[in-house]
Amino acid sequence: MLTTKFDPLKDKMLQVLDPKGKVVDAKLEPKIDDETLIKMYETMLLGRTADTKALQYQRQGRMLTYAPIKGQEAAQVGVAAALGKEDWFVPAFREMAALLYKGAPLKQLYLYWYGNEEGNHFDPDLKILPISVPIASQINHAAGIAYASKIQKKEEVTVAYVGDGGTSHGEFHEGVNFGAVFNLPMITVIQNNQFAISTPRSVQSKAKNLATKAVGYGIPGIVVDGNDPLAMYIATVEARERALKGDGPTLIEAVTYRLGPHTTSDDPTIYRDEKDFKDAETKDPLIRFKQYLIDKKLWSDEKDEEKIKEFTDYSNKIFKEVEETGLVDLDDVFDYQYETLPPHIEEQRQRAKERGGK
Amino acid sequence: MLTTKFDPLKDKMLQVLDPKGKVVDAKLEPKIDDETLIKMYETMLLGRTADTKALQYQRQGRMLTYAPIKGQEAAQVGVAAALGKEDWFVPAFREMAALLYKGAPLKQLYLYWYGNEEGNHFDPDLKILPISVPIASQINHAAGIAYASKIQKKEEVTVAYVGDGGTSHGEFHEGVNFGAVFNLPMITVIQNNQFAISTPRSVQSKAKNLATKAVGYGIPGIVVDGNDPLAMYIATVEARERALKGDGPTLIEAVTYRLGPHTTSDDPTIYRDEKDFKDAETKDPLIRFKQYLIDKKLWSDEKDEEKIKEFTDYSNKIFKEVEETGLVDLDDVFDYQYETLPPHIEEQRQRAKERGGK
Amino acid sequence: MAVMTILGAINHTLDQQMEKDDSIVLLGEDVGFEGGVFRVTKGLQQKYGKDRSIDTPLAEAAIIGSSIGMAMNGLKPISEMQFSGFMFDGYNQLVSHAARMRNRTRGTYNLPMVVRMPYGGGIRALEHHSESLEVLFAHIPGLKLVIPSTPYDAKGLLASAIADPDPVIFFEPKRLYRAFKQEVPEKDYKVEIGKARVVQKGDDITVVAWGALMPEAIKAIKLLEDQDISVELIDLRTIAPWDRKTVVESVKKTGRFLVVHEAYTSFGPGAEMISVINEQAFLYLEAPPTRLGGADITIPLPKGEHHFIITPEQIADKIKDVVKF
Amino acid sequence: MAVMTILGAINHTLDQQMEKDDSIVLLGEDVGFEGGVFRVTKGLQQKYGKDRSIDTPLAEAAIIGSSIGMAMNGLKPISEMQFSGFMFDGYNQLVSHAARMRNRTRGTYNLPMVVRMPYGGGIRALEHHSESLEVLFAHIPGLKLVIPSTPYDAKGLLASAIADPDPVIFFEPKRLYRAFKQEVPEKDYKVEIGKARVVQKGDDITVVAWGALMPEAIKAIKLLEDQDISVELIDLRTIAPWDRKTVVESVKKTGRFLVVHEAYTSFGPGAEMISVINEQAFLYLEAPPTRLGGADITIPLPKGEHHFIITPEQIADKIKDVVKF
Ligand SMILES: Cc1ncc(C[n+]2csc(CCOP(=O)(O)OP(=O)(O)O)c2C)c(N)n1
Ligand SMILES: Cc1ncc(C[n+]2csc(CCOP(=O)(O)OP(=O)(O)O)c2C)c(N)n1
Ligand SMILES: [Mg+2]
Ligand SMILES: [Mg+2]
Repeated sequence: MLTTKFDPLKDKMLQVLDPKGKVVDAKLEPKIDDETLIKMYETMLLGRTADTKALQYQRQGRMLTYAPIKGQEAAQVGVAAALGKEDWFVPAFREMAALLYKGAPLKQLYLYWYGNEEGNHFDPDLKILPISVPIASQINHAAGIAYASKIQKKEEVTVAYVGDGGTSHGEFHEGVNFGAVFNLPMITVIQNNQFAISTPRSVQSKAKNLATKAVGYGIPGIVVDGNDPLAMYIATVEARERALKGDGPTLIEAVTYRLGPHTTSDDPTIYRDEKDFKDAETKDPLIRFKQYLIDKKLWSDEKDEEKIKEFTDYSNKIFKEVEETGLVDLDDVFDYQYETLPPHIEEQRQRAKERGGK
Repeated sequence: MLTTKFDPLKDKMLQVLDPKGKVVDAKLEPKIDDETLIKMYETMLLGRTADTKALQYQRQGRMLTYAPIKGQEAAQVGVAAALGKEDWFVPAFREMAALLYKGAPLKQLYLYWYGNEEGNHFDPDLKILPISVPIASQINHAAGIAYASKIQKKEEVTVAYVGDGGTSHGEFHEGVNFGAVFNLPMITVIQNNQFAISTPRSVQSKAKNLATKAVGYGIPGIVVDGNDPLAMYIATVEARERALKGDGPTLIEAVTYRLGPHTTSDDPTIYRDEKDFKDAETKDPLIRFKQYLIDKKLWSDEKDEEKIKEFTDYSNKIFKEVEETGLVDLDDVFDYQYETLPPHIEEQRQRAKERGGK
Repeated sequence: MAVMTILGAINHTLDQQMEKDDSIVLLGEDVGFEGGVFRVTKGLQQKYGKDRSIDTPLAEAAIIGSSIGMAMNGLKPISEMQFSGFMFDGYNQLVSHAARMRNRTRGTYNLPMVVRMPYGGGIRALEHHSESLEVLFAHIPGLKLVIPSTPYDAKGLLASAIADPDPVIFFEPKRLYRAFKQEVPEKDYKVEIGKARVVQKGDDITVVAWGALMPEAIKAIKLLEDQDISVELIDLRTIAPWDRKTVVESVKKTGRFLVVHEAYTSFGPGAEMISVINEQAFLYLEAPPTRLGGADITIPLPKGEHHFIITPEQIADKIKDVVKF
Repeated sequence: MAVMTILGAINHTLDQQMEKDDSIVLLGEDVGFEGGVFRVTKGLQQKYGKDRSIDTPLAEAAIIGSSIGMAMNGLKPISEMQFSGFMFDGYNQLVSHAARMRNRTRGTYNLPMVVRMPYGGGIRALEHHSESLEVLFAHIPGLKLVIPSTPYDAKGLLASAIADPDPVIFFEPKRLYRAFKQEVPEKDYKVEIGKARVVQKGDDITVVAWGALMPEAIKAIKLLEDQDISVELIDLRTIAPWDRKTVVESVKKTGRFLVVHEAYTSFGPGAEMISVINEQAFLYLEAPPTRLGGADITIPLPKGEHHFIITPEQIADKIKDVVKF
C-alpha cells in the first residue's frame, strides 16, 4: 500500500513524475489510457488559461475578487481523474481545475466569481457541492454525505478539499475524525499551497508534514507531490478503493505552491520569499505533465500553443456570456430563502419591487 | 526521555506502580520526599471521601448535580504534585482532587456543585481557573495563559485538563495546536476515563490511543497509566521541565476509568460493561498507592481508617457550612456582569428589589 | 389516544416518523444507546439500529455539519444538541450553511433537517444548561424556529418540522419535559409551522408566550381571576416565522400587548413583536406594547436562579400594569 | 492634528496604545507580518515585534480563547476576526467565556480584551464577507459592542475599548475604511462607551444610525433639504449598552423615530430601540417608531447586492413616511 510505503511519519513524498516530467519509479506509473491522459492535461491547461484570463478580467475591472489556482492544477486534476461519475466532490474555493474535470461548466465557475449565485447552481448529477468559503466547514458536509452513502449502500466516494490553513481549524478536526470513527468512504485532500493568505505553512503546524494528522485519527495518510498529477492520481485511486471496500477514509496532503496571489485583493510579493517562488515555478505541474505527454507522443509544443489559443478564445467567449447576464434579478434573491417564503419576507420583496427593484 | 521511550505510536503505557502497588521498574521510581508522598495520598483520600459524601448529599436531596471523580484521583494528584505554586491549573470540571492539591478549599468546590458562583471565586494566588463546562474550550485559555507566560518571561507552566470526549472537539484541536505552534509552556492532560457520559471511548477516535494526536501537532505525547500517581508524576515532571526550558508543550493521556456515574443525573449501569467495571475496580489508584506507602512504612490500614473518618467528618462539617450559606444574594447576580453596570441593567436590579428580591 | 408528557410525545413522534420513513436518522451525543441524557430518544436505537440512531463523537460542528451532508444525499437527519447552551460549535454550520444552502445553490440543494435542542432554565442545572437563545436562530434568514408548550403541539410541530423541506430548529422546553400529561392522538398529524394558537380569548390585553413560560402565563391569568381583566392568551409556537397575523389581529382587538419570555430582555425576541405591532397596529394601541423578559445578566447558578426566573406573579403584575396604563 | 481615514485612525490608535502599554498584543489571521487583509495593523509587527503582533493559525476559537487566557495573565489582547462573518468558531468563547468570566469568578478575573472585526456590506465581496451581526453580541450580557462611523470616533472608541476592564467587540465599518478623511488629534483621547453623538439637531423626527450607514443617513437628510423636515440625527456609536437617555430624550422632543441599519430587520437591533421607546416615550409618539433594516434574506453576492443595500433614497422616503404618518 502506498500509505504504508509513504507513511507520513517517514516524511517521504510520493512522486511519479519529477519536475522535468521523467518517471521516477516505473512501478508506480499508472496505466491511464491516452484519452484520459489528454483530458487531464487539457483540463489543467484550460484551468491555467481560464485562471490567467480571470486575473486579467479582474485587472480590467470586469471581474470581482477571484482566487487563482495557478500551480495547483495537478493537485486537483490528478484527484478528479481518479473519481467516478458517481463520486461526490466537495470543494473549498480554490479548486477550479477539479471542478472543470468533474464537469462543471466554466461559465458557472466564472459566474460565481463574477458575483452571481447561479455560479453554484450545478446540475445535481455532477455531484458537486457549492464553493464553501468558511474554511474547513465543508469537511463536515463531506462526512455527512459519505455517511449517507454508507448506510444507504451507495457505491460512491466523497472527496473533500481543504487548504493548509484549514487544517488548523476545529471543523477540520471534527470532520476528519467523524469520517474515521464511522469508517466512511471519504477522502480528505489537503492542498498545501504553503500559504493561508500571507500566513506561511509553518504557522499552521509545527509538525513536519500535515498528513501526520491522520495518525491521531487512526486512518491512513500520505504526503504526495501535489504538482505531479500521476502521483495524485494513484494516491486517490488507492484511497478510493479502500473507501469502496469499506476500509474507511484517507488523508492526502498534496504538497504544492500557490504561484499566484491569494485572491485578486492580495499582493503576495509582500510576504513570499522570492527564491522559494522562483524555485516553485520550476516545479510547475504543467511543465512536467506536458513533457510526460510529449515523451509519450501524445502532445507537442505546437498542440500546446494551439490549445492555449483555443482556451483563451473559449474563456473570452464564456466570460462575455457571463458579462451579458448582468445583474441578478430581484426575485432570485428572495425565491430561494425557503421553499415557501414567509409572508413578512414576501412583503419585503413587494416593497423592494415598489421601490423599482427588478 | 519518557516520551521517546513510551512513544504513543508504540502504544505502550508508562507505569511505575502496578495495580498491587509494586514498583514495576525501579529506574522509573521518582524520589519524592515522604511528606509529599503522604500529602499526595491524603489528597487522593480526601478527594475520594469528599466525593463519596457529595454523592450521598445529592441522594439526600441536599446537593445538586455533581460530577464524581472516583477512580481518577491519581490522574489528578500525580500531576498537581509535580507542579509549582507558580504554575497555572486549568480544569475541565472533574478535577476535584487536583484542585484540592493545588490549594482550593473544599468548601468552594462543594459550593460550586451546590449551585453558587462563590465556588469559582478562588484566591488568584492559587492560579486556578474556574470550572469550565463547555467541553474543551478551556484548552484555548490555557494556551493564552502560556503565551502570556512566555512573552512576559514568567517562569511558569500551564496545565489544562480535558476528557476523552473532549479530544473530538474542535476547540481541543485549535488549543493544542496553538500551544504547539508557539512552543508554549503548556501541558495538556487527557483524562481518558473511557466515557463521555454514555459514549464509549471507541466512538471518540479510531486511533489506538489518544496521545497519538500529539504527532499531528508535532509535539511529544505519552500514554500514562492514569491510576498510577507516580507515573503521572514523572510524566508531568518531564513535561514541565521541557516547557520551562522553552521546548514547548506535551500531550499526556492518562488512562483511567470512571468508577462512578457521569454525574448524579446519570445511571452508568445502563451502558457500561459490568466486567470492565469490575476489572477497573481492581485497578483503583487508592489501593495501589496505599500499598506503596505501606510498603514504605509511611502508612497503615489503621491510619487509613482514621483518616477516612477524619475526612468524613471534615466533609460533613464543610458541607454544613455550605448549606448554611443559603441562597445567592440578588446583588451578587448583578454586581459582576461588568465593572460598571449599564443603567438599564441597574434598573432591572432595582425592579427586582422592588419585587422583594434580596 | 394515549396520555403523554412532552418528552413522551417527542419520543413517540420520532418513532412514528422513523417507522414510516427510513431516510430519517437521529444523531447526537448520547442519543443512541442510552437514548439521550433526558431519554428523549430512548429505545429508538434498539428499534432502528445503530446506523439510524447514532452516538456521535463530542463535536457539535460535526453533528450539524454532517447532518447537512446527509440531507444532501438522501437522508433526513434529526440531530440533537444536548443543551442549547452547547450548540455554539455547531452554530457556524447552521448560520453559514444550513440557512443558506438552498439559496446558495439556487435550489439545487435544499436541506430537510431538524435540529432539536432542550432550552431554558428552571431545572436547577449547571452553567450553560439554562439558556434561551431564540434570537440567535430567529434573526437568521433561512432558519425556522419552533417551540411547543404541550404534548399535542410537540407531536404536531415535530411532524411538521420533519416534513419541512428546509432546516427547522426545534426547541424543547426541558422544564416541561415531564411536567404534565395530555391526550395525544395516535395518528400522524401536523401542527402547521408559522401558526400561533389562541389559548384563551379575551378583550383587554393580548399576552403572547411560548414554550416553558406558557404554563406560567396560564397561572398568571388564574391569579388575576378576581380582577376584571379579560386576557387573550396566545401560544406563539413558531418563533420564526411567527404568526404576525394572529397576534396583530388580537392586538387590534384588545389594544394592549404583553410578550413574556425567559430570553434576555435586551435585543430579545419580544422586541421584534413589539416592533411589528407598532408597524401594524399603532393606532389601535391603548398602552405601550410591553415585554417581560429575563434580566440582562448571565443566568445564575441554581442558588441564585430565582432572581432570574419569571414567575406567574411577575406576569400578573405586568398584565395589570399594562391594563392600568 | 493629522488628517486620517477610519483605517488610518485605527492603525494610529493601536500604535499609540501599544507604545504606551506593553501589555497590549495584537493577534489574528494575517494581522502580523502583512498587517491584515485590510492593512489595519500594518507596520505594527515591524515596530513591536512578533511576540506582540501575532500571526495565528487559522482558528478563531484559538484566537479568542487564547485572548481570554492572555487577559487572565497580564496581557491586553486585541484580536482581529478577519471578517465578522468568520467569527462563528470564536463565538462560543465570546458567549460562554469572555462575557462570563468576571461573573463566574465573582470578580477574581476580569478580561480586558478587545475583539475587532470588519462588518457590513457594500464592498462587492464574496459570501460571508458582508454580515452585520450586531444582535449576536448585543443580546449577550457581559459583552459591549461599539461601532465608529468617523475617524475621530474610531480613535476615541478604540482607546476606550482598550482601557475598558471588560471585553469589548469593536465593529469596523469596512465600507468606510478609506472612504473619507477627518482631522484626528494626535493626543490620546477617549470617546465614552455608551454615549451617542447628536450629529444634527432637529425637531420633527429622530433618526438613529451607526457605522457604515451614517454617511447614508446624512445623504438622506441632504436629499430632503427642500422638504420642510427637521431631522435630529443621532450616531449611536455604542450598540451595547446603547445610550437610551439621549435617544429617548430626542424622541420625546420630536415625537417620531426611525432607526436605520443594515442588519437583517427581523429580530434586528432596531427592534430593541423601538421597544425601549415604547416603554419610555409612548405618550410622546406622534407616529409609530419605525425601522429600516436589511431584508430578511441571505446577503446576495455582488451582482444582487443592490437589492439588499440601503440607499439614501430609501432612508429619505422612510423619513417622509414617518413624518407624514
Ligand atoms: C473560518 C474562516 N476564517 C477566515 C476566513 C478568511 N480566509 C479566507 S481564505 C483564508 C486562508 C485559507 O488558507 P488555506 O486553508 O491554506 O487555503 P488557500 O487559500 O491557501 O487555498 C482565510 C483566512 C475564512 N474564509 N473562513
Ligand atoms: C461543547 C459541549 N457539548 C456538550 C456538553 C455536555 N457534556 C457535558 S460532559 C459531556 C461528556 C464529556 O466527556 P469527557 O470529555 O470524556 O469528560 P468526562 O465527563 O468523562 O470527564 C458532555 C457531552 C458540554 N458540556 N459541552
Ligand atoms: Mg493554503
Ligand atoms: Mg471521559
